[in-house]
Formats: sequence, structure tokens, C-alpha cells
Amino acid sequence: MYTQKVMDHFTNPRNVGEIENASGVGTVGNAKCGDIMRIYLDIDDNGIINDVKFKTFGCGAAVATSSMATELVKGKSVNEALKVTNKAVMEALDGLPPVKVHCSLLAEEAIHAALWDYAEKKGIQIEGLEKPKSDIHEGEEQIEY
Amino acid sequence: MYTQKVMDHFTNPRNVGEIENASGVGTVGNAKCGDIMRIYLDIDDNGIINDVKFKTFGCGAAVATSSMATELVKGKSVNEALKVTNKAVMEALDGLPPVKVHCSLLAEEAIHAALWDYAEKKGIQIEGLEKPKSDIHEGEEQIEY
Amino acid sequence: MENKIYLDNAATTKTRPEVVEAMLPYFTELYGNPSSVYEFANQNKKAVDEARKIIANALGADISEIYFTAGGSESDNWALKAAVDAYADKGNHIITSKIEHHAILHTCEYLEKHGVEVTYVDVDENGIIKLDQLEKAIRPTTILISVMFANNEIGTIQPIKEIGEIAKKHKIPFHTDAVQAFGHLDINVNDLGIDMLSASAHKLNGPKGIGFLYIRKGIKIRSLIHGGGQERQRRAGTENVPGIVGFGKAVELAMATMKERTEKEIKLRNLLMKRVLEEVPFVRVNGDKVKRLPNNVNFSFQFIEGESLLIMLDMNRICASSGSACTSGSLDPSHVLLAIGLPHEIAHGSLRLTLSEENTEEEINYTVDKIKEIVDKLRKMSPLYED
Amino acid sequence: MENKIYLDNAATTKTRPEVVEAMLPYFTELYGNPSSVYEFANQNKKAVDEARKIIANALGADISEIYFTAGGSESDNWALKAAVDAYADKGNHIITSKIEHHAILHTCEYLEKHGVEVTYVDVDENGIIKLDQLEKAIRPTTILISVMFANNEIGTIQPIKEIGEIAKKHKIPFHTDAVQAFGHLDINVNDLGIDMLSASAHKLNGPKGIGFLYIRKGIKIRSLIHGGGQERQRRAGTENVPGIVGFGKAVELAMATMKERTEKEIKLRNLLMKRVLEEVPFVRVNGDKVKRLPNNVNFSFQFIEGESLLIMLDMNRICASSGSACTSGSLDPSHVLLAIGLPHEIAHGSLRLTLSEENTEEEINYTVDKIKEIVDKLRKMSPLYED
Ligand SMILES: Cc1ncc(COP(=O)(O)O)c(C=O)c1O
Ligand SMILES: Cc1ncc(COP(=O)(O)O)c(C=O)c1O
Ligand code: FES
Ligand code: FES
Repeated sequence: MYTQKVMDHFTNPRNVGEIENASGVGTVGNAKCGDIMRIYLDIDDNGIINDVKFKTFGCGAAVATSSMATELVKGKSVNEALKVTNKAVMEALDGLPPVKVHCSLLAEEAIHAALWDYAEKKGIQIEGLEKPKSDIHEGEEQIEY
Repeated sequence: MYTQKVMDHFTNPRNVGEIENASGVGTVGNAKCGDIMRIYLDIDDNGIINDVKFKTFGCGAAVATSSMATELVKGKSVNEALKVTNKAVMEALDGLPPVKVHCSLLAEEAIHAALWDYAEKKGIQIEGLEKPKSDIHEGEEQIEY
Repeated sequence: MENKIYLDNAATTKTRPEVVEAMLPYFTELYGNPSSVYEFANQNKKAVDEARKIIANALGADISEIYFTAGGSESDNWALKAAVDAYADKGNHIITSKIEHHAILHTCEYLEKHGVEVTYVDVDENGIIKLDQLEKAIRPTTILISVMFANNEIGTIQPIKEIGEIAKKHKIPFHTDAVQAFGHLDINVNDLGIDMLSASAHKLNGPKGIGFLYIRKGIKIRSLIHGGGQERQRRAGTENVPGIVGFGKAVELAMATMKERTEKEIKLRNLLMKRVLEEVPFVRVNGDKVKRLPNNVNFSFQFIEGESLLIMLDMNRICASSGSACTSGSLDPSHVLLAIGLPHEIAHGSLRLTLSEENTEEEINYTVDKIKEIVDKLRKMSPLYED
Repeated sequence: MENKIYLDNAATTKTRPEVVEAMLPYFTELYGNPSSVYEFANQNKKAVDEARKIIANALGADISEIYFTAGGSESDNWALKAAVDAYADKGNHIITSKIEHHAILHTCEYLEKHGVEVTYVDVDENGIIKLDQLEKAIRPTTILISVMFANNEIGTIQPIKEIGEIAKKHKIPFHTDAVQAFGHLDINVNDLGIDMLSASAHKLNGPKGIGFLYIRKGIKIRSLIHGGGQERQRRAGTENVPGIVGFGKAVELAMATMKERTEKEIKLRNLLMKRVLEEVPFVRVNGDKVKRLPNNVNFSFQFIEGESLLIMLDMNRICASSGSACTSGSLDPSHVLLAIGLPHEIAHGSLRLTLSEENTEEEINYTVDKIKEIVDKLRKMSPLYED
């Protein structure tokens, strides 16, 4: 069901944990499946993401996308991090089953939420960043009986 | 599906054929299944059935009941022959499958028809013998969909 | 019972040993439920996908258009009932033919009791549907045309492409019961304009109890069996994995051997027809002489009745049929033979022989000899013969 | 994949080798269609009758009351839809429970869209139906009560006898989905007042794709699959002879081994529950502790999510399930766990382990060790754990 890359990141997730006094923390949940993801960012004065950690209550895809997303933003600037979309994460993982696409949205949104928190704490505005929803709900095809 | 006795009478039917100038001939058909049976009786002056022959266009049960019915009436008096019911024929054959019960009615009716013909030719009345229907139609359980 | 002569392949076929071989691991080793997440069940999922692919390829369809069922009857019921449900807003009229299998006809009867209107189009004396009558029967409320690919009794092959064109022209979904045709004739659902197609594995040397319904993408569907999310949420029930795998294998073999196999069947069939027509008086062949399933022969012998004939053939080790197997126990003469215009008593004396590539010339010759003997014997017993 | 630990016997079971052995002749040797008249097919007819007899005996039913289907889902669909059709003149109200299998619940949803009214009775925190609520739900228009015998997720066994009595008192037909119970628990339809009962062979070491519906004499029925005259004209489709024979054999073996087998399962199950409850914090057992299927364990581990747990168990060769197999792919938490009152996030962390007599103590101990490790690892990853 999952690609080898997904399984690798699921089994050996990178960057699990917390960052004390993080520059930004974002927590998002998915109303559809009840899963929750939290991302901690440590951002230096040049706006570079020095460190990133996550905690996830969720399915295999949620864990793997969290892990991959943290890898993808680590060392990047805030603006570069903004461009890490769920599509980019999925591609980096060699894809996800259709029913699991929404899990990757969780990762994107969690990063955005953490960046939003960072911006609020710093009192700055990050161009292109909208206030993240705390609940993600994606439409699903409704089966008629 | 059929008992050994049925198979025996079907494979080696007794009394197949015709009787020229028979004392009585009866032909009956079954509207339900389209089958036809004809019985020829040779009845002597004492009212004893000396000889009997049949021809049947019908299923295995029809052939076997014809055969058995001719055996049962052969040598009997007209009144005894009247008592050869379809039940008696079936019993003598060790039974018929439920869907084939109507075939044995054909034999009973064909004998009755031949006796009726005999009585008409002789200008006599046989007690207990009703004018036979030429068509036999038995009610069947109707399945509701 | 060895050394029987099996001439009833339209009723059911022998499951090929290779098919059984392919199924076996899925009983006791790879017995997982394909809906499970663990690796062990993944192998089942793959096996099911593989079978689906073989079948889709055989039809020129997409794998997402093949839905496994428990057989031809379920597929037929599903196609009709689902269409009635899904297209209720458009209308409530179905067009079918007079010579469909009971899985279609009795479903239509059921639907008629529930407010659906059904037109049963006539066939000609060879059993070919009257296309002009079919087209004229179309109404604004017509939601489905269902005509069988090839008839199970007389083997007549319908003008499916023409029906597909009529259906397309009037934008009406077209279903075909291809239970007798699939694996025996070339079928491409796109070339023929077929929107739904029923098939059953046991008619092509696959196992009993497994079939499929092809449903073209875009056709509205509803479920017949509700429950778990199997078959793209459209047909509930734990997948019959061994059955599906066996079906896939049977289709693979049927497609690979089709040309050679049907050529052999046609040769045997023609021998059988030729000899009987030449050597037995008062006999006719039912069904079209050319547009005919390779393995089907259907005779009517005047003055005799089918069951007697069958039993006597059976006593000579010959397995044959009179009308379709699933209606035996019924006393009515075949609705198919009546539809092609046979009178009641001739319809009663019909004999269906359906061959397989395993039959030999010797068997066919033996069968003809026996038919001659038996027909003669039964006619001597028949009150109709000398009349 | 050898040396896996299979703990998902509620999803499906291994077909017993003896069962496969019994089926084999009916593929390639005795492949005839039981509806045919010749002797060759007679052997199939007899084999089908024999299986029917075994099953009828197991239930205390008459052979004429057993109708073969393609599985539990078809049986459930049939029971409900047929009752709605047949008793339409009496009413249009069905009573069922909140924790039925989707084969019942989705059929009810479908029926509701077609004008049927359905009451879903609550269960208590152990998953046992509220009998007083059930009786109060009865209306003059109630035509069917359908309550499952034992739940597929949490294993809870329902008070079937009491429900049967209520149904009888109010003269309402009573159907039970016994897919998880048949072959695992003693069932006598007369003692328990059951009028219809669904079962599926692959849940008791029989083949997939074959089931039956028991219908008590006197209960009005309609067909679900229309067509040929099979199954006393009630369920069309060429009989799945190998499947039926396999089902018969599986039932024979299940009945013969029931006592010993379930004792063994209970012992293993208790070991599993005891160790996990003692050694893993923040865990609960779902379902009734006593009125429970012998082989079912269902845990909820707080702070972690089911799928992750399953995948990690799988990587340790352990096959388990979270909720029912046929709903995987669905993201919703189990309706059963919600119905017994678990909050959303705890329902998500549930694990179902369903044993067979083939499991060993060693396997169970290994599984518990792995569960401990994995739960610990996942909790360390969970944002809920230290909150
Ligand atoms: C309680 C219950 N009912 C019905 C079913 C459906 O049975 P099947 O998958 O054989 O159609 C199942 C199992 O999937 C079940 O556990
Ligand atoms: C034309 C046709 N349709 C449908 C069926 C039903 O198929 P099954 O018996 O596999 O349900 C058959 C065979 O019995 C058939 O010949
Ligand atoms: S299912 Fe919820 S995050 Fe994947
Ligand atoms: S079926 Fe007509 S006489 Fe037997």
C-alpha cells in the first residue's frame, strides 16, 4: 500500500521530538480522520530554519509526511519553507495512495501554522502566508447506494 | 431423480403398441407440459381386460407410468381397472419426484378415457366412471418474485 | 463416472486443471482478506488486481470497469436493477429480447411488478433480434437496452454492434448478457458500443460461483449487495480470492486458445449436424446456421419428447440437455424455441448438444449413432408418429 | 510469507486442508451442473444435499430452510430486502442495532432512501443491545428485527434468546447476522427463536464466496437474485458446488471441534488480555468480558493511532486489524467503538486481535512483547501523550 520511501520514513522517522522555546509551534488536526500533527521550528535571525521537530498522532502516511516535511524545510529560509507544499512532500515520498492524500495536507498546514506562530511572536508578516485553519477537511466522493 | 422401478419401466416399457379394433381407445393430453398418452384396451365379453397397449409422447415418468398402468390393469375386470388410480401407479413405481406427479395423472386419465370409449361403443354405463377431461391441468405453487 | 461423453458445456464446463492449480495457494497459504492492511494480504490484493487486468484486457476495458460478482445471474440482476435505480429520474422503460436467459427475464418480471415497463422485442426464425422493432420500441423514458450476446439454447449470436449503435444514437446505456459468449467469441466493448456486460467463469472452464459485471466509466451505478467497501464500494462481500484468481487464469487460457479451440469445435459441430440431418428424418436445426456459437447444436426431433431422449442418451453415457439446465424441473417448453416460432410439441422434442475441444470425432460419431437408435425407439412409442 | 503470526481470524480464516480436499473433485471430475438431468450431475446434486444437511443439522433446522448464497453480505442484503418486499402490506419499519456490520447498516441506509423506516437501537458500554429500548421501538408497522449474533469488532455476544422472545411475543420475524458466531458458538434456531440467519463459510475455515441464509418455514420470502430455478426457485445462479461442498465440510469440522477449539482459544485470549492489561498503561479492553466470542480481543491504546500500530505489528510479522477489514480504506473511526461510548481519538487507537486454535502461547507472548515496544515508540511520537 505504501511506497518504500513512505515505509522508510514511517519506520525511522526523522526529527521526532520537541524543541524547547521554539521560534514557532504549529498544531493542526484533521476533522475527517481525527489525526493531529505538531511541528516545532527553530529559526535563526537570518530567517533560516536551523532545526525542526514534530510529533504526530496519525496514520502511517501522516508520520511519513511529517518526517519528510521536516527534512524538506530544515536549513531552508522561511520563504523557501513556504513553498514546501503537500505535493512536494508526496513527490519526495514517491506518492501516497489516493485515500491518504489528505494526510499530506496535514504536514503542509502544520508547517504553515508553525510559521504563522513564529510571525506572530516576532510581530512580522510573512508574504503569502495565510492564517492556517486548525481543521483540515477535504471533500470526498460521496457514494450513492 | 427416478427410482429404479421407474427407470426399468422407462427403459423396457411393457405393452407398447397399438391394438387394432380395440374395445376402447383413450387419448389424453396434458396442457401443462404438452405431453400425450394413448391407451388401447381389449376387453372380452366378461368385462375382463385381456390386452392393453399404449403409446406415449412424454417424459420418462409418463412412459413409466403408462407402462406400469398397463401392467396393473391387464387381466383385471373393468371395475377393478377403475380403481387403478395414479397413486396406485406411483406406489407401484416406488414414487415419483414431486414435479412429476402430474404425469401419473395422465395414465389414470388415459385408462378412464379408454374405458369411457369402450362404454360408449358398447352403449353401457360404467358405475363410477366420469367423462374424462381431455386436458389435465394441475395447479402449481406460484412463485412470487 | 469415467468415459462419459460430455456434451453440455453450455450448462457448465470442467474447470481446467491449470485453473485449479492457480487457485490452490489462495485457500490454505495466501488466505488473507484483500482488504487488510498487512503485507500478507497484499499478495491477495495483487492476485485480484492481476485477474482484473487479464479480464479488462480481454474486453478492451479498463481495470476500474470490472466488478466481480458471484456469477452471471448476479451480474444480470445487478445491471438491470442498478440501471432502474440510477436512471429513475430519466424514465422507467427497459428494452430487452424475448429470448433472454431467465436471469434477465425473471428480473424484468420482478421489475414490472415494481412499476418498470419492459418491452420484449421479437426475434426472427433464427433467433436474431428484430433491429427495426428494437429501435421503434425506444421511448424518451427508455433507460436501458439489454440484449444477450449469444443465446444459451440455440447459440444464435446477436448483432451486438448494430444494437450498440442504436443505443449510442439514442444515448441509452446498453447491457449485454455475454455469459455464453465471453471466452468463446472476440469481444471488444469499445468497438461494439457495450456499456455493461455480464459474464460467468464456469462457462469458460473457470470455477463456479464467480462472475463479473463490466460497467463502462460514466455509466451511473448503484450497488446490489450493500456493505463493506469492496469492489470500489460497489459490491460488498469479502472477495472470493481463489474464485477471482481462477477466473483470471481461465480467461487467460480461453483467450490464448480461442482460435484453435473454436476451429476444432466448429469442425466437430459441423460433423454432428451433417450426420444427424442426413441420417435422421423429421429433424431440424434450431438457431442461425452462421451466426452461431462455435460449440452449439440444437435439434428438434419431431414426435418425441426431450426428457425421454435425454434419459436414454444418459443411459448411453452421453450428457446432453433439452433447453437450459437451470430451467429443468420446469415443464414449460423453452421460451426461446417458442419465440423462434416452433409449435409447442416440436419445441418439446429439442436436444441441445454443446461441445468442447476435449470432444473427439469418435465421440461425436458414437453420439449420432445413439441418437438415431433412440429417436427411432421413442418414435415407435409415440402416438404422434404414425398419426 | 511463512512464519507470520495470524491474529485476524475475524477478517477471514485459512481454509482447512480437509476442506480443500473435499472440494477438489468438484472442479475437474464432478464438474456437472446440479440442475442437469443426467446421472453425472446427480453426484453434484447429492453433494449439495449432503452439505445442506450438515448445515441444517448444525442449526437444528430443516434442509429445506437453508439457501446458499455468495456470502454473508448477500445473505444480509437478502434477508432485509426480501422482508421489506414480502411484508410491505404489514408495514415498513425495521429495528436493528447501532453496531451491526456494514452489510446490515448500509442496506438499511439504502432501504431508508426507498421509504423504509429504521430504528437503530443503542448498546451499552459493553456493546450489549438495550432490550427495553428494542421492545419500546416496536410499532404496529414493524416487519423485521435484525440484530447480530456476535459483533465482528468487539466480539460481544447479544442476548439472542431474549430478542427472539420479544420478536415472538410481538409476532415479528427475527433475523440475526451470525457471520461471526456460526461455527464458533452453539446455535439452535428453534431454542433461540431465530427466523432468519446469515452465515459465511470463510469465517469458519471454509472457502470464500459462499454463505447461506437460513429462512424458517412460514417466513414470507422474495428472491434477491432472480433467474433460474436453483435453491427452490429462491436464489438463481448455477450452484457453486465446490464452495457448497467446502462449506459443508467446514461446518462438519467446526461442529466436531468446537468445544476443544474454543477452550484453547479462550485460554490464549485470556493470556493475551491479562498480559497487556498488566504490562501496558493507558489501555482498555472493549466489549463484554464474559459474553464474548472465544477468539476476540479488542484493545484501545490511548494516545496512539490504529494504522500506525498495525503497520508496525506487520513489520514484526503480526497480522492484526483495527476495526473490521472491510472498512479499511475508510478513515472514520469504528461506528461500533463510538456506539459503546469511546471518544473519537481513543476509538482511533484500537486494535483487534482474533485468534485461532493454530496460535501458540509463544506467538501470543511474542505479540504482547511487540505491542509493548510499539505502543511505547508511537506514544513517544504522539503530541497527545505528554499533553
Ligand atoms: C458480522 C458480519 N456480517 C457480515 C459479514 C460479511 O460477510 P462476507 O464478507 O462473507 O460477505 C462479515 C464479515 O465480513 C461480518 O463480520
Ligand atoms: C445466457 C446466460 N445468462 C446467465 C446465466 C447465469 O449464469 P450463472 O448460472 O453463472 O449465474 C447463464 C447460465 O446459466 C446463461 O447461459
Ligand atoms: S488518515 Fe489521518 S492523517 Fe492519515
Ligand atoms: S412432464 Fe409431461 S407427462 Fe411428465
